Amino acid sequence: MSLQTTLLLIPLLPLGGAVLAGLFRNQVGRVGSHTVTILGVGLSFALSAWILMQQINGTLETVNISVYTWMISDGIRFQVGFLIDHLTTLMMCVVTFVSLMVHIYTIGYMRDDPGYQRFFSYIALFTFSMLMLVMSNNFMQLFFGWEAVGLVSYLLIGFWFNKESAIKANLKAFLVNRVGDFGFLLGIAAVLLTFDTLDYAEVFAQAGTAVDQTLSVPGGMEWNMLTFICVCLFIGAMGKSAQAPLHVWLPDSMEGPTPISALIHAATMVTAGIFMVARMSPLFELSDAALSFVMLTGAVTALSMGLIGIVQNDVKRVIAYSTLSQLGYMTVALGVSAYSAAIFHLMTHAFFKALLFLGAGSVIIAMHHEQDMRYMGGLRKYMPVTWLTAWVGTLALVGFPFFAGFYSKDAIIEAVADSHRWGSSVAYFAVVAGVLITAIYSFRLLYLTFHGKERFEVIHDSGDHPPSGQLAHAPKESPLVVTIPLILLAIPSVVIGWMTIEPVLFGGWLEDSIFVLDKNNVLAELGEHFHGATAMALHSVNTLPFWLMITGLALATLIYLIRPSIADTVRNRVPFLYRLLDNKYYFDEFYQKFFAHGSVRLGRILWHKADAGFIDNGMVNGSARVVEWVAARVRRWQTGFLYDYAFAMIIGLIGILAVWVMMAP
Amino acid sequence: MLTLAHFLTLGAILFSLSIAGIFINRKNIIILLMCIELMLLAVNMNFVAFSRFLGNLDGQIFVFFILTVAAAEAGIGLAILVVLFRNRQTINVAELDDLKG
Amino acid sequence: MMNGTMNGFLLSILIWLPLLGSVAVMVAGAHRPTMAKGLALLISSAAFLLGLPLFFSFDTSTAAMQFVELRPWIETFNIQYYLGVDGFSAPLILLTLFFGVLVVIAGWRSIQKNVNQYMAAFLVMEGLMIGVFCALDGLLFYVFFEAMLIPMFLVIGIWGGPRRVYATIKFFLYTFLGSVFMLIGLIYLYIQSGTWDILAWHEMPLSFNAQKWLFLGFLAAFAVKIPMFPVHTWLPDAHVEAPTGGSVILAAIMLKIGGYGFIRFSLPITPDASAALDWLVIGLSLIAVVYIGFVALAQQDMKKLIAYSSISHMGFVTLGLFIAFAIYRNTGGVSGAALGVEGAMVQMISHGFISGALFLTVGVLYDRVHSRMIKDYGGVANTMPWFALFAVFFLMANSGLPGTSGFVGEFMVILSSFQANFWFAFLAALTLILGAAYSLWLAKRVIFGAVTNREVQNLQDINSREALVLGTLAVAILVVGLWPQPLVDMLQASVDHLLQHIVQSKVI
Amino acid sequence: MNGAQMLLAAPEFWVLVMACVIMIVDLFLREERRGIIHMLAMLTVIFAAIITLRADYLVDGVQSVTAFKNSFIRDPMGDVLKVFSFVIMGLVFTYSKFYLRSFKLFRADFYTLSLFALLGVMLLISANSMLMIYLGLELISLSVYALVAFDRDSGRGSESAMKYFVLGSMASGMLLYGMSMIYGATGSLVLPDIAEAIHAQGSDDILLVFGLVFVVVGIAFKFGVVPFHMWIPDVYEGAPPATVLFISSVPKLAAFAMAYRFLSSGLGDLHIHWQAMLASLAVLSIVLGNLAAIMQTNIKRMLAYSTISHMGFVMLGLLPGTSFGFGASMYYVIVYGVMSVASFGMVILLSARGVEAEHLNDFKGLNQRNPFYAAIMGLVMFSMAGVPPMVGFFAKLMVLKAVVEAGMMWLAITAVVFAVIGAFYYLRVIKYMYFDEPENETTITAPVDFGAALTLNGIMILGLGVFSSSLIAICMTSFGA
Repeated sequence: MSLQTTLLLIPLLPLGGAVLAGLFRNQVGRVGSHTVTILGVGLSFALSAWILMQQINGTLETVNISVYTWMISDGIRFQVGFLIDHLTTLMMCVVTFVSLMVHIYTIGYMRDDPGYQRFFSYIALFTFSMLMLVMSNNFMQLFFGWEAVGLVSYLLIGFWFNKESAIKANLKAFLVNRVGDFGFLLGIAAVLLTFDTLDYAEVFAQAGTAVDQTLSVPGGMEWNMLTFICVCLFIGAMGKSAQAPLHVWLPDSMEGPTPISALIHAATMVTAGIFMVARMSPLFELSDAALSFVMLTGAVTALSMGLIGIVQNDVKRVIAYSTLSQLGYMTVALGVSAYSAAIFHLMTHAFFKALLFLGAGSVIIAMHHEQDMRYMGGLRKYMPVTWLTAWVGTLALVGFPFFAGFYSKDAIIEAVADSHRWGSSVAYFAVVAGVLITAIYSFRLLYLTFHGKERFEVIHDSGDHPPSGQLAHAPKESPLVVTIPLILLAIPSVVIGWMTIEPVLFGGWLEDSIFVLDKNNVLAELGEHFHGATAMALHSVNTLPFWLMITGLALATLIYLIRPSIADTVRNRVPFLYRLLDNKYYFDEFYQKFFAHGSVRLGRILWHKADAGFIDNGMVNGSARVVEWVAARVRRWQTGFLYDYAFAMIIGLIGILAVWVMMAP
Repeated sequence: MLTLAHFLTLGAILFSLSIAGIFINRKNIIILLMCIELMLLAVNMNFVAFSRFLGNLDGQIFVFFILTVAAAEAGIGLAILVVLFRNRQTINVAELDDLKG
Repeated sequence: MMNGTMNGFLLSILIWLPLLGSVAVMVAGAHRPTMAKGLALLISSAAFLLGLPLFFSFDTSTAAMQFVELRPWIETFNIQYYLGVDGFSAPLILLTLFFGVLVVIAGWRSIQKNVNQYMAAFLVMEGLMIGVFCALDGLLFYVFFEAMLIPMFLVIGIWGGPRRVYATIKFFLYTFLGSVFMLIGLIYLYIQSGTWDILAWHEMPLSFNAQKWLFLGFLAAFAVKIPMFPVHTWLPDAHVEAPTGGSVILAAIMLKIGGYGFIRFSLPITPDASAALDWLVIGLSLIAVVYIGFVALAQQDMKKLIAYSSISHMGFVTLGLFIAFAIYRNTGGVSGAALGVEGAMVQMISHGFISGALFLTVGVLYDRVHSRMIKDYGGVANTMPWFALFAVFFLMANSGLPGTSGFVGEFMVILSSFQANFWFAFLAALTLILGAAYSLWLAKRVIFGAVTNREVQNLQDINSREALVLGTLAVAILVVGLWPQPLVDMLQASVDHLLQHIVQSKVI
Repeated sequence: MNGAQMLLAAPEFWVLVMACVIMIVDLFLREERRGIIHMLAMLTVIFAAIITLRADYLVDGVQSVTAFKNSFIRDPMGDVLKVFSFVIMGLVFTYSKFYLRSFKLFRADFYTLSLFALLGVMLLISANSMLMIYLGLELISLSVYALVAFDRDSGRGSESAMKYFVLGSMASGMLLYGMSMIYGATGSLVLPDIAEAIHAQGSDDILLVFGLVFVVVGIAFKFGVVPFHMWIPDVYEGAPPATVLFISSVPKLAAFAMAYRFLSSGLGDLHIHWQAMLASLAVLSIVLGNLAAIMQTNIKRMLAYSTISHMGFVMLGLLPGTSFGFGASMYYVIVYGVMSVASFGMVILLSARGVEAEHLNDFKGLNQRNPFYAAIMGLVMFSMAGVPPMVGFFAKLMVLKAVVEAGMMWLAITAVVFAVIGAFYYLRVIKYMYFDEPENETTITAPVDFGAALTLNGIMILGLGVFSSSLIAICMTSFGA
């Protein structure tokens, strides 16, 4: 099997599974559908891992091949091709692995759903799209994958299309993503204008020559071309990776089934933006302004979204806001040129966040699709596996030493501390404060769900829809298809950071993919003080983030486990702050009023007033009415009286004489 | 001494009278028929005058034709008048306005 | 051998087979609807198969006319029966042939009244539209261009909705008014050149003033046809009232004639005026994209929404065509302009498939519920899952999803317009948001959600005939989206030729 | 006068003789044998066409031959017009027979009068002197006055006849007055001599121009262009459709010939004067005719206003004064005759026994009642609206070309814009036929010869368009264009 075939098979196998499970859903049946898709994704993962192994062994150099020419127009080749370097392989493995876990988990989670085959088809299709995105060697294919994951995300969020909230959320998700794509497409257009090609390698090779190019924008502005490109591309990333202010779709996307929250809205798709910026590092490095913009956006997101997480009651939403906050961390890392740290956090986050989501899903199954934490509590004894793995995930998330999240997050914080970029002190404050916040909401989630009093009642004679907090039968641990993925994800959540920090961050594993200018290279500075993963973890007890995390743990324990009344007191003391957070800074309200309603209202005004009113009724029917009005009058000239007719002839005669007199030469 | 101009003026006056008669008259159709005859007379006057002053007989021949046709025309006109009266019991011009618009 | 002889008459056959066939359908199908339908299907399928050489024997290496037929027609007037195709017309003819078959199938059950006349009208339209695309004689073009109005007028008027009379007369008069200005322009050109040969007109030098007036004359005709803001208001009405087949042909083919007209007449005959007035067309195109996008958002009638979306999408065609002048002015070269022109052509083909598919989709619902209003639906996916699959796919294509044909043209035009001016690209790219907004909001309200009423509850999913039609279109949309190269190949030589031509001044 | 000259006028003599023969034969026919009259009339026009087509005077490049002291001229243009007059006359007779029988008006007078009028038309077409013009004109007018009042019991018929008579007489009075002045200015009645005289003395003689004005009025009245159109709507509405069939078609051909002969052969040097006059008349006609037609509910009246606008287009063709323009105009007028006959043929078709179908409502749902005739009416309407490929389009095209060529772009634009406005009322007829449900379901039937004639007429409307090459060529070569 040639390399090209292998590479082609990696995305195409899931696609084949998707087509089989989707279009032939009745023929393959339920078992068939999960078999083909799991087989496809599993093989895909195996092949990705095989590629990774070869790269680790050093037997495989960076591959850049074109497999299909989509179109040649105006001398520009638009093609499908693969750029396989360490970054790509890392992403491929993460994507296929998490996807595989989610596939298996889904068998249990979606067992009773009538759309079983459809679901498998969608998630396999997602895997295909995501692989196309990460494996791409050019902007066109990147955009294709970019939009395709958006499509699948749309389909999956609206998977339960009978739920009004779900179909609202998926529309919102797609549209907000389209706002990002709007910028992204302009960025691609600018790339084409500047470099006359869309191929990564060629663009990166020429990047240096474009430093001084400007884009003159009619209206009297001159923009630095590279800054423009980078900002536009990053706007795309803001949409996909849900950075403020384009973050609003992600919490709502929790309306979809939990497996996809784990797969798409935590582990993979939302990190596409991070991946993209890292991939474009040769361009971003050349624009300090763009990087500052990236960093500050990330900082704002990291802090502000974490704060919201504290007041949410929906178990999935808390994790969603946590995801937003963590994405903010990654973005900050990108902004300080610590691309590797961002990718590293991306990877560890993929594992532990998928774990948390799937754990939440497990809880939700046990609670019969009750997602409100206020009606949970004390689940520890009913579902020990879920409880344990949730603890692992949480510790990873808060950055407890030795857990995966610790290494990645700490690296980011350190990198920000060392950065000299304009505004990096603000970012530093944000990421450090974020640690405290993260700890608070994470442990709050844990306590409210698994510890404390049971806040649900088990009743046995309930109707179809018991009110919140009432369960028809007691919660019980989820089946093996659910717990095995949890366990399998828990393992990397613990060890992956410790194992890989050295090669990924300081060992130059990503050097072939990521370009950093020397003056920006904060990770290199960090590397000078790095003495192994274990030392780093041990050393952390001397650092501020560690103690902030411990503070968060203590606060959470105090408030949510020991004295729950404190929470209410705080809420009542600062109602303004609480309302602000509870309403997520009023972003949704603003967008809803201003953009959604505003544009529909604008459309209605334009339609009724301009289109139907002025053009159609005024100009078109108006001229018809004028003709009719004139015609009605013209008609009256035909009075029926002979003498008037004769008179008309005389007038005509005189008129002709007049014409002749006037025209006479 | 009568010049061509005098005859032409006479013709013009007759012609104008006849036209005025057609559109000023709002009563009787017979007057219209008379006006038409008058108009032809005016034309005849012109033709004869021109013929005389040009020394060319064509004009006078034309006049004979006009006279003949005028007779036929009067015949048809009166016939229509009879039919009209039979159908409408009126020959008032101001009442002939069934067809209009 | 066989090919060689047949190619000499191919275009005539394609034009006259449906035209004469319609007489047969009319006569043989009187009082025998099945006969009429069968015969119409036979004729349109035969035409489609006969037309395939246009793709397979098409020489993509040349911009010269192919399959040329030249015969005198009205000799005293030097009018010729002059047919030929190049890269611009061949794809559009194929599109026409393709839809010729589809509309017959689509009207199979929904048309109950005067079936033979319905089928005959569509065959006549097919023949005339093919005629428009291959006419190389100015007057012949005009004859086909105008004659086409007659069957469409009747189709909307006879088989249309409640306000059909208003809509169809508006459609007719609007288009008629636009085209008479072009007629005067054509006459002027004839008087100047002594020939009706369009290709000769391309080469003919003209003063700038003459070009300007000619350009405005052509603009009047083609802007109405395509349609451009602000002469677009006939389209929503016509679409809403037309029967499904009529809407499909109107959207899929007839609008393209406007774009084709720009390519065949405005650009090459009056290049200097086009260059001088490009701001007008580009401005109107951008208004179409943005303004109409907002208007589409507010629609409550599915067909009207798609109609407005058509106007918005056709804005890309005119934008792509005229962006070449802006690029040339800015950069002194045409690099990047071919992308725009080819994008415009691809957009026309793609929009043909997508809008046709969308109207057929609405037709499927209309046949069952007899309502086009969005509020009468909701949760259709519950009762018609396969239908929902197609509908969402087509709506996604309409919003320009990569991998579907809807993406290709828009992508190319946006890339090209960025080369000319940032704001052009900015405004054009807004369609990414607006297009998705109105398309998917429609999906949300119609396809998704809980079942809202009994009508929807009792819906039957699509039958195999409908699945065939929609499936064919879905495949076509995917093929163009994933494999646009053959189409672009067909265009390439002609586009290059056109671009070289239009940057040379013709002013004497 | 010699035999050769008589032979030149053979068609005229033949029609004259046959008109008299029919008058006499009728005396000896019983009521139920009247069909013979129709056969004779048809025979007359067919034979007249054959005689005309022999055209053996055209030898050695001779373009025209005159007779009767230059008063009478035979040329290709005249022959073409005459032949089409005969063709249209044949259609007129065929359609009228159905009407006359249905309304119990089937009398020989109709045929005699029509044939005399036809004779007038032929004389007018071949007239080469003012005297002949006057005689031809009056022969037509006098016959037509009688034809309009043909239905003796119709009040509207006699009212319109009276109006037509008074206005027509007044118009011929004005024409004569103009003729007298031209005679006075040039000393001749024969058109070529007049032209020669004008050429010799120059064109700024005030008498001459005054004469021209009156002549233009006379011509305008004959065409029925605004403001000399007032008789047309009333006559079309009041007269029996059988008469309107005739009035609306054949005399227009003669009017064209008269205009051409007078304005080009006789007063060609005054072109700059009459061009502006015709232009204003044309614009007024096109504008007013189309506007007024929009408001009509009576199809005959609507068609009357449509005639007015069409005659405006004929004027457009005349006014450039080029041979192409005359050819275009001639083509237009022939085409108009064919279309007009077809449209009134349809009106006759729909007239049930004793009830005239003259309201647009009567066309409702015609497609359900008889799709074939509906299609023919559709062809006629689209043709009149000027939609290709119908013949009406080509006629408009030629005229527009002539106008544009003369540099009168604004005229062309006005004309087409109002043609579009005019298209509305033609479309409305189609709307009634195709989009509305019929008010009564009785099927439409017609005699075989009627159906055949209407079919032929429909084919002409389509065929003269798509295959218009030869007719256009003939019209153009008649003027050497």
